[in-house]
Amino acid sequence: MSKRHLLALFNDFDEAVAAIAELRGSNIKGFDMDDMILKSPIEHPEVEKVLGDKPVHVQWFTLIGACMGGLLAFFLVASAQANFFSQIKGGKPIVPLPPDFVLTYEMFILGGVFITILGFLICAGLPAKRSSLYSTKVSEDQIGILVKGDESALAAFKTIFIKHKALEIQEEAGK
Amino acid sequence: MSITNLLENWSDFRQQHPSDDRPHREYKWAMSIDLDSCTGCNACSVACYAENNLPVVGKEKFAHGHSHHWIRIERYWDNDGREFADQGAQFLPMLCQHCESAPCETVCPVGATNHTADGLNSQVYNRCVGSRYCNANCPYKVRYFNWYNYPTIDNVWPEPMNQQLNPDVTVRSKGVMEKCTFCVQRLTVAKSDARTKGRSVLDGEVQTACQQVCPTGAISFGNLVDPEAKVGKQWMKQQVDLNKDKQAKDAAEEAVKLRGYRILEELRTYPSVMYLEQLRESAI
Amino acid sequence: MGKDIREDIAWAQINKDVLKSLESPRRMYWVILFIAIAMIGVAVGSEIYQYTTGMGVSNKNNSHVWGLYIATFIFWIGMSHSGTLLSAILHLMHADWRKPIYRFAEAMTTFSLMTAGLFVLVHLGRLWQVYYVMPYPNERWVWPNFQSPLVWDMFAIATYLSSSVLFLYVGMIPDLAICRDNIHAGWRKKLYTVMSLGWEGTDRQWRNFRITYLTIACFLIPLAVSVHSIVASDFAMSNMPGWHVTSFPPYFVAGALYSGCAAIITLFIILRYVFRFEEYMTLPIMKKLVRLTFAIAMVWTYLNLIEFASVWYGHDQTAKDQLIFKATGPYAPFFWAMIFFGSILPLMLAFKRFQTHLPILFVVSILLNVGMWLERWMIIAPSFAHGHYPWTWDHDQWPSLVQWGIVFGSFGWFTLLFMVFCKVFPSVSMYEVKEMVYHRSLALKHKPAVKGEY
Amino acid sequence: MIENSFNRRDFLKVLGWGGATVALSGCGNTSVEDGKEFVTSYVQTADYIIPSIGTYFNSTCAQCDAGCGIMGRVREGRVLKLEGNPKSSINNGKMCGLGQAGVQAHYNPDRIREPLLRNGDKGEAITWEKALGLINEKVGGVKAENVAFLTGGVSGHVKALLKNYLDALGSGHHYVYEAVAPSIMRAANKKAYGIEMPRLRLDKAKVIVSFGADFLGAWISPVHFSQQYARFRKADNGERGVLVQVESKMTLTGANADRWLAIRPGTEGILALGLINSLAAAGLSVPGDVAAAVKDYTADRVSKDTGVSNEHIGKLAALLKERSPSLIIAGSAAEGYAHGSQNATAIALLNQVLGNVGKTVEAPSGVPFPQMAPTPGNRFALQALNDNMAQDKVKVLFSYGANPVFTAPASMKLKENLKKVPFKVVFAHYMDETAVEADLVLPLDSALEDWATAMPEYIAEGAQLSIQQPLMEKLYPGTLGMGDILLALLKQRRPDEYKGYEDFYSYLRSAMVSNKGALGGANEDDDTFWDTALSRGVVKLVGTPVNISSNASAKGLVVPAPFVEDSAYPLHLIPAVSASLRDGRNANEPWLQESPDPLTTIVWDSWVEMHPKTAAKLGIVEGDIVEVASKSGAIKAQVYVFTGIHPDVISVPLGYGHEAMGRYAKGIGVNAFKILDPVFDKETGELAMHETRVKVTKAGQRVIIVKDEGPAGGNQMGRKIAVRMSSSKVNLSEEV
Repeated sequence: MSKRHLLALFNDFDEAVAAIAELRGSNIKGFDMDDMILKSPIEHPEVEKVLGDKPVHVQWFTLIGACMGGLLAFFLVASAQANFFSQIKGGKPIVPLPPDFVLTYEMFILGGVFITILGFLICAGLPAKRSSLYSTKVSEDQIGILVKGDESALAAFKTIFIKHKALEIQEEAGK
Repeated sequence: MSITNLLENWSDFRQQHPSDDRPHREYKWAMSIDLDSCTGCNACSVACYAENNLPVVGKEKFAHGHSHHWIRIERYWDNDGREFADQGAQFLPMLCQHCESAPCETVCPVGATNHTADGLNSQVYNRCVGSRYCNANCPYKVRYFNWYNYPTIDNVWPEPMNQQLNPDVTVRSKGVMEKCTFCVQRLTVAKSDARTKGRSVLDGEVQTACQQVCPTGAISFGNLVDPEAKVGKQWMKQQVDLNKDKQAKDAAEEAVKLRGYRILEELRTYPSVMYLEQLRESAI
Repeated sequence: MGKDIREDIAWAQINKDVLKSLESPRRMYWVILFIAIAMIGVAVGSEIYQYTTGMGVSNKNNSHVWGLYIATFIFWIGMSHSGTLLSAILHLMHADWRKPIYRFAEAMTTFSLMTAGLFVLVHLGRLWQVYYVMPYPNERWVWPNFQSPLVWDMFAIATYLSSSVLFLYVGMIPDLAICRDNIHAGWRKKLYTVMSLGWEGTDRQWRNFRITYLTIACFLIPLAVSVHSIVASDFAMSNMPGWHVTSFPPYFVAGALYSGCAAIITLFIILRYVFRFEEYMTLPIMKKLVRLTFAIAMVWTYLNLIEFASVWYGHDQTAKDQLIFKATGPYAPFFWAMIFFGSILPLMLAFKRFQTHLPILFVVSILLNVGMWLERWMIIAPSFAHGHYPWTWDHDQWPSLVQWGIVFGSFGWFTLLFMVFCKVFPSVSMYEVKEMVYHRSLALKHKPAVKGEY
Repeated sequence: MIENSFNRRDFLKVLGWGGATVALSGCGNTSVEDGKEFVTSYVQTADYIIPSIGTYFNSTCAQCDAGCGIMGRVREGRVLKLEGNPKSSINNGKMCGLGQAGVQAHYNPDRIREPLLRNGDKGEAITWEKALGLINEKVGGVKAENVAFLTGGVSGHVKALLKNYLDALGSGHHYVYEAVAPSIMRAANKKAYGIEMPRLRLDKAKVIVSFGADFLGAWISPVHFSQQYARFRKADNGERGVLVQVESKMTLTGANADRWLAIRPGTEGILALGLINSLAAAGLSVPGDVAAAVKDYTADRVSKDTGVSNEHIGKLAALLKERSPSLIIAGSAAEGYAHGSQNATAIALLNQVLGNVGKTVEAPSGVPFPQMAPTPGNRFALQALNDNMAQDKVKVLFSYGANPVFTAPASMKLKENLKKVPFKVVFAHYMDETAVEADLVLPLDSALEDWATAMPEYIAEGAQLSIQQPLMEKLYPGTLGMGDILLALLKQRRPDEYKGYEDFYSYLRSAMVSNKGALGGANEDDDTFWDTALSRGVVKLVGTPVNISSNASAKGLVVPAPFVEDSAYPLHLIPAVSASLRDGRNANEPWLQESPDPLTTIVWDSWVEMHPKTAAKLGIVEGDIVEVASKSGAIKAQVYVFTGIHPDVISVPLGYGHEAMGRYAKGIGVNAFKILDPVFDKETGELAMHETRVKVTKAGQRVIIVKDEGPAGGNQMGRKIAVRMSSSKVNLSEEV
């Protein structure tokens, strides 16, 4: 059975939250809570609470990136210095640690930032094509709830949405 | 250079100067200048122009501080308000001190100035990008920057004056730093000749241009590692230790008989040029 | 005292107001742009002359090997720090008044770094060999000298520039999506579509976005501090009297924040007028900004005094001579001008009546930056004039027109980049203003009227 | 060194052309490109020419009259650098800056490249045949006594040829002129010791008192004296000699003195007599007549007259008495004043009284070949020539090695008088001030492309013939050596005698080879002798013994009177002879212009030295442009204030202020020769160089002086840079 998408736009954020809560509680057949996507013009940590616990993994990228950046920098710099031996700096060892730490520090940050961004793109699934059910109102002032469910569940969705004063409900065009 | 060679001979490459426990192996070029003999006649400076292709920059550029005299004669007076400079002047030939712990070397972003195995402070013109940090960090200000492209400037080396240029020495283009090299082109020839003969360079076999010309022989130059070298004996006699920043002379009251000193030693640059103090007769 | 941002402002109005800045600024915008391009022309002409003739035309010499280029380089690097301060530090502290102004502050960071980078190039004697500073593998096994503070600079600035560009960009993605949604044709549409990466404002995107933004902000703060510390170590690591000062890194960082804040005030006033942002860049925000600037000015003054005091009471006679020379020699007028503009003039900012008086603030903020620029010059020129070696002292070195031309043009370059940015990208963060309004209205238990009349 | 026999001329041709290809490839060497000249490749080169390896050839420096031996470094046919010839007893391998700049005279871009004949205001290039023919015609058309030959100091074979030419013309008018020459001292020495130029043994002296002799800088043979000075300062036994310099304007030597005594100008003789008096009082045995003559010179009076303090006179006398032998030298004290001879006599007397004659003042060796012995120049010669020109007695004038238009004081009106000479031939390297006035300018080979021999006036030991040989092929085909020119001229006059010599080289070679017995080569074959001589660069001669008189006598001692001051012109002008520029003939060599003056560190300009007191009185600060006006003219220059000068004196260096000559000399500074007053030494008639009185007025402008010294001046600012200690605290014999 094919799944259909439905996007509802809400003006009132509290109503949107209530709608989500109701969806969660309604236990509609052919609908998984994880298939619901919230689209909003601003960040809504309080709405996300309603969505349930969804972990973020960007930090792991950060940790790995920063460590790799630092280590790579130190070893690259140190080995470059080591084979740069014929050009000694008077009064200084071939591999001087204090300056190398400065570079390690900088590259630690650079690696961290780069890989964090990479992690963000991966975790947030960007860049991506916009789904066909998208309203520019979402980037303005309305909150959108995109649900995916069986054909059968659509009616239930609509009921809930209308109940919570959805301004507009978009339906995926039929095949 | 391969990594394997590097790893095998790691301890050799880990030269760290100045240090007592890791002396220079074959050569350590050093100089001593007797200020009591120096008369300030400028012959050394002209010799350096001739040997090292230094550009004559002309009045206007000299006025702007663009002069290129790798060895310059400084002239000091007793500034104590006396009516006449009745003890004469103090002349000081100032050239690159070839510091063992050279402040210029550590700051060059591209590694264009380095400490060579025979104890020179080298300047690699091809590598220099002209950040001029080395000069900024040189307490003696003996580094000279090519502010203009002298070979193409009128009246620096007009035809046929360019034929005088020493083919052994690069003519530097604009944007690179340069300085006294201890006449490294002569050292290189001497070392290679000596190697052909299976020995190291003997004292007196190689002279810097300034030393060679000095009418009073105020400049001695040689290999500090060589126990026969005059310059080494002078350093020894004056109890000036290359690897120390405080010498016997500074420490002990009774050691005032020594007149060897190094300039701005307190900055821990460990210069390779020792000066011998000027003397003045007290009976007159 | 002007009004703050209305809590009940319609969100669509925010979009509309900000997006309008992409279309039709006041005529002043074009005047500024034209002046900026003319200034760049001066700099480009000067640089071509210097490049072809030799560094000598800048009238530096063997005593003064560095000049205005390095001074202005530090100035621009310093300027960049306040963007980080406003967006990263205040973000971590949840100071919501930063929200309408952090975007342009970040842009300022990026562009002043780009301007600073040019000075590195302009300064080099052999610009065409600049790639020697990069660590790239080559058959001669030659590397840059990683011990040199200039190489640290290179690393630090490269890190800082790329991080702050990314920070600016990442923070702008939701706004780029707004632009994409509201502009319907032309190259801008394509640009925003590509740059917004398909942002839809889904909960997953927002969730990751928040963490990412926070993480980069956390990275940027130590990075910013390290960047200017490293720039300071160009000097502090050297043995030049007047430079070899332990307190230089914090002193530089404070100076950087100071000049950056002053620059933000200047740009705040300009943008507010040019793009008609009176609704968003409000006087209460300005007031906070001015107070922040005042505080930093006092920190800078303190560190300045500490530097002088530690030299004065220190044991290094050479450094002391140097300080006396600075205050009494031929550079004394500039030195005292720096003290006046940097330490005395900001006292004005403590008075309430000046804190929101835009014309006065405009002039004062520019003068503060003049003072900060003088500070950088007073680090460079007198030190070279009066170093370790009396024989090579040179008290009569003044920069040539070529140097002034390039320095002058750099302001044009920065202005051009900045103004073009503001015209192409939203210089006020729409989504964050909405957040700000939203949270304030939540705090007031008041939901904004969603259908504002437009 | 060249020890094997080969044809040197051919060798140089090969080397030269090969070198020229290397040096000039791509540089527009049109004659080669046009196919007019052949280039010999290195395919069959001699085995001692190794590309990139420098070869050294010995020659003689022609930059000044000291005649140092030089060693030219030649690579690929180009001479690159001049170094000292270690075999020359004059300089023993050392050089001065002036000598090293000889390569810049050689490679100078402003050299004249072909003979020029005046055509209106322009010089028209002509051939040598035409030029020499013209000379023949002109000298043939006038009486022999109307031909005058003006030269600088000459010696060696060129001198011999010159004499022969003048003899052939029947003219005896050879004027030997040197603008800066110790000629009054020569005369005084002759009177006192019977010798004009005794050998001074600085190295043997324990005390040297020099009355203005700048023997380390510009006086007679500075490189030689500098070496002696080094031994004087650090003798083998560790004893350090004491140098006291008495002068009104500090010279380089004064700057190196243990005590520099600023003396009122012209009173040096009084001080010398005062010292004799003090020494006599201290118990030194002094001949009766001398003691009687000096008894009035009490320390008080001398101190009052000279401005040297009582204390210093006493200390100096004590030092001279205690440390023997000493050496007293008269330099500017002799040359400077109308009573210069008297000063010099008094100073020589001091030497004699101290018993230095025979110890530190030695007899030189006589020269076995008088026709080649040096004829030193003096300033009187130019006076004589000038008088003759003024009276229209000169119809044809030759000028060689002198630049009288530049060096003559304006009061002589030399330029106007020159115009009265119908035909003036100038042998020159540059279009200098004199060449500009000439009717015919003949370009000379540089000293590095020419053959010559020289006998320096001052040689440390024995006698010596220095050989000047080409170090490379001629740069310009249109120049000729002086020897070649003289030979060509002689061929016109005495063809039979000289037609056997193809050129000066063959003349020189045969002249030397035929005399090889006297030249120390009696046992060698011709080629060996010749090659050895060339490779050594010098030929040592057995000198003839000369007697020196050590009798101290008051005879001839005229008591010099102190100056009468001139209220309109209150200051004394001392025209300073700098080590680099001397009389200005080398001013077009840029190394010398950029070589800072040792005392002021000024480059590329003239300056007026002034004592701070005088400057304060006149309201002058450093860099003020002042007008220095004498009775004979005025010049404008920047003021340099320092304490190395007597307050009654100002000093302007000579050698600057060329109006012609070349790009490096023209318009640089002002010519101090021009304003010298016509005051002459009473005994010799020489121009008294220091007798010009001047007044100084501010001209209103102020400049920043171009000098090496920074705003700190000579102040070390308490930093330990150039350090000095008392000689009593050191034992030099313990040093290496």
